[in-house]
Amino acid sequence: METKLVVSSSPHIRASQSIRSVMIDVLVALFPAALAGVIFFRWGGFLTIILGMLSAMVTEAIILRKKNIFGDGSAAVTGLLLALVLPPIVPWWLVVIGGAVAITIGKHVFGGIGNNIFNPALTARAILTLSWVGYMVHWVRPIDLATSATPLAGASTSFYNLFVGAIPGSLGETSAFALILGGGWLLYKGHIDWRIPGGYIGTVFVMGTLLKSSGNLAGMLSAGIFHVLAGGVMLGALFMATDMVTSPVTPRGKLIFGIGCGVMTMLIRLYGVFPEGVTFAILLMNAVTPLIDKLTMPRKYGEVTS
Amino acid sequence: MSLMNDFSKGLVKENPVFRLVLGMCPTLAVTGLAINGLGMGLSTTAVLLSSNLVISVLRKAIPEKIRIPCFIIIIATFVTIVDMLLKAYQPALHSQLGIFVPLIVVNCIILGRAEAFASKYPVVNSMVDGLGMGLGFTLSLTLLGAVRELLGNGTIFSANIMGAGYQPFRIFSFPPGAFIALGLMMAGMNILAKKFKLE
Amino acid sequence: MSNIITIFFGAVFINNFVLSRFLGICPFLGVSKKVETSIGMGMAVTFVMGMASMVTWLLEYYVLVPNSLEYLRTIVFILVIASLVQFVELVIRKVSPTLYQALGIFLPLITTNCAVLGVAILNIQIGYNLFESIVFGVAAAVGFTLALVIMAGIRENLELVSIPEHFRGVSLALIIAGILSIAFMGFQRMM
Amino acid sequence: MVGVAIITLGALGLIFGGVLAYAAQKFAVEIDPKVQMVQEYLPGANCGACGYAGCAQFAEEAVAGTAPITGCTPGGSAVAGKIAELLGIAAPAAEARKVAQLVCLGDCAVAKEKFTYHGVKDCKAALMFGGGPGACSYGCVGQGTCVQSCPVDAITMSDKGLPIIDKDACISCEKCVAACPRQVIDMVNVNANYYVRCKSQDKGKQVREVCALGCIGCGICVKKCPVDAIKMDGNVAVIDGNICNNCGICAEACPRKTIT
Amino acid sequence: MSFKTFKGGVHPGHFKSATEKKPVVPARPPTMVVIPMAQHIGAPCEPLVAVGDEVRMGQKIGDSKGFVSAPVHASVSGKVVKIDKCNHALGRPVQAIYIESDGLDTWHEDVQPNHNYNDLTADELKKIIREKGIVGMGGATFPTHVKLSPPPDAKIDYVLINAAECEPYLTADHRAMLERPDEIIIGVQLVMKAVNAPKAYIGIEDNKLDAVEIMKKAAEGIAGIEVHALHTKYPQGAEKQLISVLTGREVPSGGLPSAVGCVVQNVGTCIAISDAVRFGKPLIVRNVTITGSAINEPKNMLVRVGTLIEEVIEQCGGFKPNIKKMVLGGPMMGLAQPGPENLPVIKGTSGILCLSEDEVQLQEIDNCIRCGKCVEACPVSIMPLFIGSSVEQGLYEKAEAYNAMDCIECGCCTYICPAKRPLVQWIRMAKGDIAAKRRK
Repeated sequence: METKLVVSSSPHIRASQSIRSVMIDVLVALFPAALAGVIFFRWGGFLTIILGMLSAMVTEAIILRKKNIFGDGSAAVTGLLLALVLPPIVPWWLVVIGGAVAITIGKHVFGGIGNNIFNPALTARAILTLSWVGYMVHWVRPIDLATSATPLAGASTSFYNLFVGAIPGSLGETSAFALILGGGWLLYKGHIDWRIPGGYIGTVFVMGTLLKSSGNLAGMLSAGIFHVLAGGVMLGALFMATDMVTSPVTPRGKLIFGIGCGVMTMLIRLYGVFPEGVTFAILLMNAVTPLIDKLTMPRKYGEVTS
Repeated sequence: MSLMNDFSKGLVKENPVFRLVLGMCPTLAVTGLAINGLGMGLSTTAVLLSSNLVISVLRKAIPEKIRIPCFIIIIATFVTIVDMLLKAYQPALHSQLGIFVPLIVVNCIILGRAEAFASKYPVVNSMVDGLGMGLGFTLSLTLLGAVRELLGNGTIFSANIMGAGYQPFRIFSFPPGAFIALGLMMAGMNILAKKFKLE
Repeated sequence: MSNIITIFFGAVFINNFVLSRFLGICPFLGVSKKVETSIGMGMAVTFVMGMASMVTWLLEYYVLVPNSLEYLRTIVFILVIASLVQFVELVIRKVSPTLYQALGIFLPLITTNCAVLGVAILNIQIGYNLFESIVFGVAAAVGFTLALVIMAGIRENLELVSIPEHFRGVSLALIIAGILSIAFMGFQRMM
Repeated sequence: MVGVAIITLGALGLIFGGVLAYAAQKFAVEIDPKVQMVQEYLPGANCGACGYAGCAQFAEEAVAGTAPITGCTPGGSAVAGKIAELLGIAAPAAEARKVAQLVCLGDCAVAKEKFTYHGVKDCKAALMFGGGPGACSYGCVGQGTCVQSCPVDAITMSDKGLPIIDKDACISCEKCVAACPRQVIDMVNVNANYYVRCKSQDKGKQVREVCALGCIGCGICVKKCPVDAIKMDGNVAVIDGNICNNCGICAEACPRKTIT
Repeated sequence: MSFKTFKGGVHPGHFKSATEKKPVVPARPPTMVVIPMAQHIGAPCEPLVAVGDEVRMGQKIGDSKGFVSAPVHASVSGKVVKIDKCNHALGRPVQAIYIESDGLDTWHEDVQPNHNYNDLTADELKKIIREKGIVGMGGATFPTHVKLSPPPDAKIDYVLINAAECEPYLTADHRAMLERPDEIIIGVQLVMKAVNAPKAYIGIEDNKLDAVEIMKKAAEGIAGIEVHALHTKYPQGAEKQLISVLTGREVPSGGLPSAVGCVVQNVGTCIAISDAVRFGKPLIVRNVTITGSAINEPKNMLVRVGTLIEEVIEQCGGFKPNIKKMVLGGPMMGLAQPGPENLPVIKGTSGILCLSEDEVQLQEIDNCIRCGKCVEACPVSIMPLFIGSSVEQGLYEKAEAYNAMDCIECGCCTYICPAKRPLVQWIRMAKGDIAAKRRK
């Protein structure tokens, strides 16, 4: 016979999904949030997004010595996520350093995609925050870009603004609406499991409601909703905590992980020195992910539970 | 030749920090500034040198069975002396180093060298070994301190290097930065070691 | 009572012994390869640090201070800790071989663990009373155990992947510890 | 003042020493003398750098053979040497260094393939399918199991699918020899220049069919060798490295260019 | 009626349209057959004939004393020309009897119809099933009489008939149901009798509703037999999964179906049982689906055991030039072959897939991104990603701790993996290594 046949282990057909296609889906899902960021925060936001993605992709291309800077798309996702958690107006060099740090320390010291323990974008954000705290808490109002405090730090605002995103905050985390749109798409595509965002948002809501020290039921409920919509919970719950690489793989583990993130976030918000705790909460839960996986190994088929 | 070897191995080939991974606690804790690293390194060197000297002198007199407790007492004595000296003559440095001065006593390098070297070799070799190891330790700490100070503060030994416009990479002044900087430097050392076939 | 809680959580999370005070790094890097081992190590450390806190406190205030011998603190403490650990090791090796397998084998490692001497000296420097000292000692050890177990879990997972050659081992462990340390900063001033 | 210090320290020392001495007798446990000996050699710093729970456990594991004798970093090579001596693990012999050498020339340009293998890069895994993709059932599988087995990264894969062994980097551990499922890696004298680079026991005709460079067992080299260093082992020639004088006549004589 | 489904599983494309409408056609009688001595799981047979012997169709030509074994029979009449190795679907060459056909197909005298087969006892039935060399025809080729002999203390409540044909591409069972429903029902009744089971469920996936209808009609009025349409999902036809779908019972880890009172048989096997018991015919022919985008004329064929695959392919118009892979069995669990040469159809050959380059998708292996899709897809609730990575790093003990031995090798994890990691192959390596260690 003229052509040599290929022999390999079964199965002989594969689903069409690849890492690249998953990453493209995530980029699509992040598009509404990025768009909202650009609409609210203008050119600054646009530049930050472009710089973040470019920096991450170029760094990865250099490390992997590849010419195609898009590659499997994971660096683009990391860069975009990083840009979305940065304040709208930051110096350009900070974004570039952030992208490089995310890809190197967040990912490639572990051996590249899939091996990292911590979410690269959040690792970079935390490092940037600790290094240049002045820039990293410089919040501005949407549209007119005047300096202002975030709702979490006490600025008052309406639920409508919180939902749409017309509030001071990080570039991509203000618009709950845009984030839910993207998160829904990912859920529909099956790339994320409801347990992580469900556990996360649910816990934040419950703790926000119950730990409100005074007031009637309506006041308590609105406090819960406020904590869900304000700050980075939505972005964190739908896109950061659900990062496949750094979250548990077991169904029970995912729920525990989501709840853990929620508890940590609320503890830091209510009792800690930082007004926002999403970054630290998710990094902490990333760290215990291997332990969660170990403890929630599924009951193997046919095994009798005693 | 042998003496030279005893001396130099501590500097590079068996560098206590980068090759043997010993004495990590003070290495990480006090290297926020190059000067602190230097101070810590020299204090440790002093203790190492004196304890190696005394142990080598007494190596035939100390009973085999209780040698470890004896070593610990000898080391602890010198640590206490160094502690007092620092407090008297370098109070600023002493307060910067804080609890890590008395903790020199549990630095694995010192006990390790006492047991592995000083208790078996003559006085001169032991002292040279102690000096080499100590200086290797000092060098590593100062280097790490300089890197962290430069990145985290823009200065080395308080001399401004990076210019006024530098926005310091603050994290390297904080505890997490200590871990990350040392981790990255260690990887760098691995690359160098491979290149120069030190394995 | 709230004071005790503050001391406890402070030592476990906010000023974690390993991640922000840099005490006990050697065993943290050395004995964090398996989760089970690290739990055993952690329990042994907890036991020893509680005991050591108590004994050194008593020595400080009943032997050293009355005789104005504070300058002998380092020598006396290290002696006491070394003897204590060795004594405990001898006893459990004889009394319970199973317990020895679980905890005892870690005891020698603890002698030169700077966390133990560190906690003893810190107790005196901060000026805790006897009960507070013991709580602080135990809490510091719990914090150490927490960091150790998390690290072990991470390293077990990393066994399954190919780490770049130059980062293998201590180098990557340190970087992970750094990011862990960042994450723990979220607890800052939470009390 | 000094007196008090001395008395206090002395008293404490006495008390602790006494208690420990008593305890050591009271709670004595039998230990393997070998373990104790190893423990004596170790620095006793209990630093944990070896990854074990202190010097005692390292000593036990080293005697049991589960810990590498070089595991103690503070002790360095001196301690490792002593442990080796005690445990009777001989240091590498003084005779000429042996290095690993691939004895197959069947790269993808030379040897025929029955099919293309796709899957886990591991020779044993590839062999599970119809005896491997190669048409020769003696040759190198080319999936790089030896590359992975090498502890010092001395083996790399050529772009033609054969492993290349760096003689200078080889530490003679023989791990690759054990790992190779086809036994096409031999330990050879580092100074030997010529070997028969084929292990095929197939008949000449079969060898010709599947490989351009395989030994066909013609025996010409045996006849030509001036020092009688070459023998036939079944259908393949073998050069005895102890007799060979590196004259190279066999390499010139070989009609298949199997000897290099 | 809606049944509960099993946990995990995947939904690969069906790819059945090429052959599902094509009736089964008998293959041209072969001029020579190659009958391997090992066509089943268990001890291989010893030849009962020598070179030069004349044999008749249906004559027993190989047998073994092992209990877990089944004899083999001549599928043509003619002369034994040689006894030599031939290629085998499992990859290792095995001993085989080469018979040159005389073209007459005269039956051997052992092949006698059994007119009062309804009076046979359970033990007599099992004896016939063994003698006629019947094995599981779904692909696993486990000797059927062994399956029908559960431990004495096990009470069998259900006979479950696997008519799911959950493997993509294959349509041999589907056609059998459409064309020979009554024989299947008789086979089912015989199995029920052999194991003394009161009930039988026939499970058919709902992508074959025409078969559901026909089988329901055939089973009408027969006590104890029910036909169920099942939600289409792979691997429905795996024994343990089929049991949990149809009865809700879960086979213990490492246990057999009889532990939960079930016996599972394939539809093809039922036809073979019916043939054997009623007409005395041994298992020498079977339905084979020849399909895939690299074959010129996809077909369902009735092929004699021992026919060379080369000949079968030729009768289907030969390969297209874009052929990249030839698989015996379905695409999820079948075995890829180096080529059709000297490779006979055996009792377990349910299909011959000829796949083109587009279908086989030979991608590079990427790092695991821990997406967890394999954990979701795994029908036996193990974590393929960790086993795979453990084996990749050579940590076989770890693989064992992650329950590698429970894997049923259905291929769901590898199918779904976005990083294209060969998880099943790694798990198989782990199983081989662990089994070798346990034997020591």
